[in-house]
Amino acid sequence: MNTAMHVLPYLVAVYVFLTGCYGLATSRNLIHAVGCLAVCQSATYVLLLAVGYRDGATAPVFSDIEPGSRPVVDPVVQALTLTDIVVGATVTALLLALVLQIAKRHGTVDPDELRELRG
Amino acid sequence: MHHLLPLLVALPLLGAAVLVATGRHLPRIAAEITGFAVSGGTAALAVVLLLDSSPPMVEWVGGWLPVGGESVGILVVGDGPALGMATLVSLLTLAALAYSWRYFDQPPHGRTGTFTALMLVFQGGMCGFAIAGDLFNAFVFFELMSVTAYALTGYRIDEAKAVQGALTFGVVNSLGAYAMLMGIALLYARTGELAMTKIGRGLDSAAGQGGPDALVLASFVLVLTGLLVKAAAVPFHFWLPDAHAVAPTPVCMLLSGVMVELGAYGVWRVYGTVFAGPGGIPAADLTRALVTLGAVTAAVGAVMCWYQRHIKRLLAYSTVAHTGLFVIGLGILTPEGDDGVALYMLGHAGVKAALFACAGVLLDRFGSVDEHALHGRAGQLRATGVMFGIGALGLAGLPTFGTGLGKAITEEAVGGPLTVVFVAASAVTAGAVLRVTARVFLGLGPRPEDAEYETSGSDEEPETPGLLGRIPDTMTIVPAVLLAAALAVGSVPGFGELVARYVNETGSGGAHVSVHWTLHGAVLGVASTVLAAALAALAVTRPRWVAAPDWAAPLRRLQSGHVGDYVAWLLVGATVLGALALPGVLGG
Amino acid sequence: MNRLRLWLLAVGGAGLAALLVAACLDLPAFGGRWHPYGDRAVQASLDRHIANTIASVNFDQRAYDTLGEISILFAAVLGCVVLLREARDEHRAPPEPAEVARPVRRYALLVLPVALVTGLYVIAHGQLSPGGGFQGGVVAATALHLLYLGADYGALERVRPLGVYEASDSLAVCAYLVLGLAGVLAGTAFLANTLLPYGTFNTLSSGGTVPLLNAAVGMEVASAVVVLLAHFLDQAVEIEEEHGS
Amino acid sequence: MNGWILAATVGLGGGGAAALWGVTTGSPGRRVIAQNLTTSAVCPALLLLSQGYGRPAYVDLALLMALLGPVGTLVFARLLADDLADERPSAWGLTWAAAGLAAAVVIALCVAGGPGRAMVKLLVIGALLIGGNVIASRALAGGFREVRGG
Amino acid sequence: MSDAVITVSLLLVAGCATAAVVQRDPARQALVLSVLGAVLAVLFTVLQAPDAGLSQLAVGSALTPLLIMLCVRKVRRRGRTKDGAR
Repeated sequence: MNTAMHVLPYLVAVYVFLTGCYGLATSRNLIHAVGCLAVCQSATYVLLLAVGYRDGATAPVFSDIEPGSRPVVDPVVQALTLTDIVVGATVTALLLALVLQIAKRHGTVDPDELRELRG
Repeated sequence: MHHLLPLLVALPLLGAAVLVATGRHLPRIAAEITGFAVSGGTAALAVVLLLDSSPPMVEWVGGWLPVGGESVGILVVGDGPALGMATLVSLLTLAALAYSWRYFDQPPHGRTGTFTALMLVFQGGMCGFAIAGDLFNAFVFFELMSVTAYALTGYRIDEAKAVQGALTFGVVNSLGAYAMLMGIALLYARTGELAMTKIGRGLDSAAGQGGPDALVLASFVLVLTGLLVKAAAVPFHFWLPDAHAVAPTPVCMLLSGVMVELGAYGVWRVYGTVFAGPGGIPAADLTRALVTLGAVTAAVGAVMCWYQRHIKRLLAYSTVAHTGLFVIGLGILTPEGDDGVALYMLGHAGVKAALFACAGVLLDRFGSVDEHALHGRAGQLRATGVMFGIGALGLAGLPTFGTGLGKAITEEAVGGPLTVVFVAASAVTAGAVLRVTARVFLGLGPRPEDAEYETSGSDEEPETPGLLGRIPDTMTIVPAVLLAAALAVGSVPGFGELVARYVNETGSGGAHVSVHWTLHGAVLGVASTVLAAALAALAVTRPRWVAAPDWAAPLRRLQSGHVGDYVAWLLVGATVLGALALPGVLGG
Repeated sequence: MNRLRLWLLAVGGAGLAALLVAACLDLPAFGGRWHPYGDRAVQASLDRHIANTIASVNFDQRAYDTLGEISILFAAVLGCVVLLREARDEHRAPPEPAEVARPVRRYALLVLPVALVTGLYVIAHGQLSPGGGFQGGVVAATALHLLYLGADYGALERVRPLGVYEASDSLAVCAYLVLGLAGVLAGTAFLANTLLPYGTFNTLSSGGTVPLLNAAVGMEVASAVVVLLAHFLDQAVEIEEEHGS
Repeated sequence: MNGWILAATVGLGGGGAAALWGVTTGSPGRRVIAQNLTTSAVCPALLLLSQGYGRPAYVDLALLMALLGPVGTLVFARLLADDLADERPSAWGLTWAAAGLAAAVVIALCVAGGPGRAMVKLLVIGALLIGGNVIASRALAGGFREVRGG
Repeated sequence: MSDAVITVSLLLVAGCATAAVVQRDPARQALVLSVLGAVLAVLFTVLQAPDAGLSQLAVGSALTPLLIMLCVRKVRRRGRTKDGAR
């Protein structure tokens, strides 16, 4: 295990988060923006699971292995990630519903063309 | 007693689930009574728990009591500030439900209880966030209240502005929440714990003699970004006017009255339990960061508030200005500051909710919330006009309003040149509201000219099935009660002391400070009121003297309604926050 | 593209990137052995005879988080129902039946029951092997939509009484809450898993209330996803705006 | 550590990179085909990983992938039917190569595992994967006529 | 050895995330997102989190693309009827 591997997963999470933010800020289509938000969120999954990983360990699921026979990774971050995935899916759905209504009421999904709510 | 703490969340959720399950067969009145009963029951429970919260309660949900100091469960805290916020949330929800009693637009066909159910879930989410003692749990309830708030903001799908505001709200707040979650993951990596107190201790022991490092700083910045987005501190604030101006009135009462304040409360709670130790962020750095952001927020909020013509948007900016003041008060980290902000929040919740309620009356009576279009048209709404004026005086901090008491104490705690910020921000926001009162209800002055880059409040759909001919009693009584409550917070003898005792018991390690009106505070409160009245008079009689100067135009252009801009500002805000807190990390 | 926004993005992105990269360098090395909470959670799970520690964390140790999670789903579904309702200026137009190639139709109809059974299997084995209410619920709900893919929207609508799914969505949330409140009534704590015997390790009935909470979540998620997709499908397929509005 | 994981790594690296390349470039038809082939690359890798880690429980992931992957492709085939109508994308060579890969992996794992319940599950996954892959390709090459309403 | 497979999955995730942001057309982005979902599921598996992997598969491979594509379809159909009416 070399030093690069010690930080690579964290750096990937940071990179994914910032990339998502970039896409969100420069998006020309609100559906695309919601997709970018989903990308941002996948950074949180990667970070959480990377934090809980343990070298040479396996999942803390004892249906097919004997408890204590092998080292296991951190189950808590997995539960958190699971919750996070649900949250992400629901937020995506809700925001897409709002985008649909914007398409109807404004006749466009380009944020540059939305001319309300200024000043 | 402490076993009942999670019921503050469970009861509203259960009520909502029952309402949705039976929604198809329930007449509207039954659904509203159910919502009322559930919300009221939760409020009663919150009050009972609050009265019992000395010494502070803790509850391990699921009965996972710590063994040898370690637990695997979730901690819920039942101290004064947490239960006080839960009580405020519940009472305000009750008020909002009473306000929307029978008046609100027909619910979707066959889904009678949907609006009430969403309000109940919102209440449950906010209560859950208030009493959370576990950082991830706080994130979950943060998301619950956010998701409900997005849906409620976009409730009127026929309104172009409403759906746009709701989407902006949703994107910016979700991004903030994800930033917060990244911060939580960093903290978990460092300390291996999720309960806030344990994380705090873990940071201290990990730091040893060394003090904080970049990881602590980054997690601090990320977690605070999430909370400050909710609290709408500049430059995270852009979503707030867009969302609060377009949400249905009862929802606005909750959003401006208590949800934004919950963000500031979260900052206080997280800093106090997680980052206050020697391994966290030094107090001087937090003070620098929060006071700077708070002062800028108050200034920007006040200036933007003054130049609005959309009345609900004007009120939303005044919320921005006032949260800036809260953030300053919390940032100085003294028991007096905490007490003052607690009282200020209580008074502000009453006043702001009442003002939004009055704006809702205008919307439903005239189908417009535009100051220019309504000029002189609302003369016959005498009661609403009087309440609008009284609310303005409350915003200015006139003795003996709760806002006045809270502001006086906070000003005294902050001291120095920042007093000017307090007086000016409250005077300008109150002046703007008084100006609206004078123009809309009294018809004073000439009709103002339209500016180029602004949001008009004309052509809005009323929230009732049609324009109201006469105003229902509930829509008058609710703001009156709210204003009376705001007045009571500052004038009932001993109430301030009581609040201070609850706050200090948790916040400052039992150091009790005395809280009461002082001559100095009262004079400053009267001064802001006079200043507000003068500004309003000037605006009405000599509109050109106080018209938007050239330097305000770029500030208004920043509020572009473009979600990409807001995201970029969010990143800048996180960077600024990091830069402001950096010296302590470098020095340590 | 707005120049100011790009500048802001560059400044904010660079600042945040620098901060986060510095933080990453301070993080414990990837794959470290030190996970105090995780080790305690594994032990607690084994003490309660739950083979899948993640299920134990989700439905027992941190069941309160899961309550928040299903409430978020519940609220989001409620929100979508409200946001995607038929507006005043819209009407429904029945969709034309779709023309689907026969092999595709056969495949969809064949896989539908398999996917449904898989979903139920994933839910039922939640506390034993990887899976659980959420994962299985989504699979079961997705399976139902093979009818839309393999046949047409009309076929899906016939097997999808939306009211039933909406009711079961909220009833599942009720069930979760009532199971939690039972702990308070029994004098222990909200969502306490002390009411039922823990059973034999690695069997379907092990873990006290965990299988019940798991089932409630499965039911909630499956119904919620069906309702959610129903409203999106209605919008995409059926609801049309009045012309000239 | 062991050959199974090595095989999975190679499969993932090659298949994943190819799929990513295909899905980001070229015509819509090519992109959908690449999306379909992701299933064929990822699902065998998941099976190999399960064997490599010595965890039969991980096979459920491959099962779900074999079930839902083609469903996802059908979604695109259906909702992009208008875009794909002119193109009628098809890559039968690739499809059958992917099917062959899946079959090879399943057979190898069956041989390694020996008969039993696990073998039945593997065979079901193999059947679902290959069937789904072929049907999804069929659907892309004109399985859905353009429909105005539905 | 497990490092190699983790590295490959991480790089694939980073690549897919970049692609998902760079694809400006929502329908094309939905395709990339579904690939991202599958790759994330693999990453979760090699990080020994099969539960999270299962839910990512369930959500990412069919549900999210379906939601996005339905949204795209509605927006396009709207655009078409509006254009037709003009």
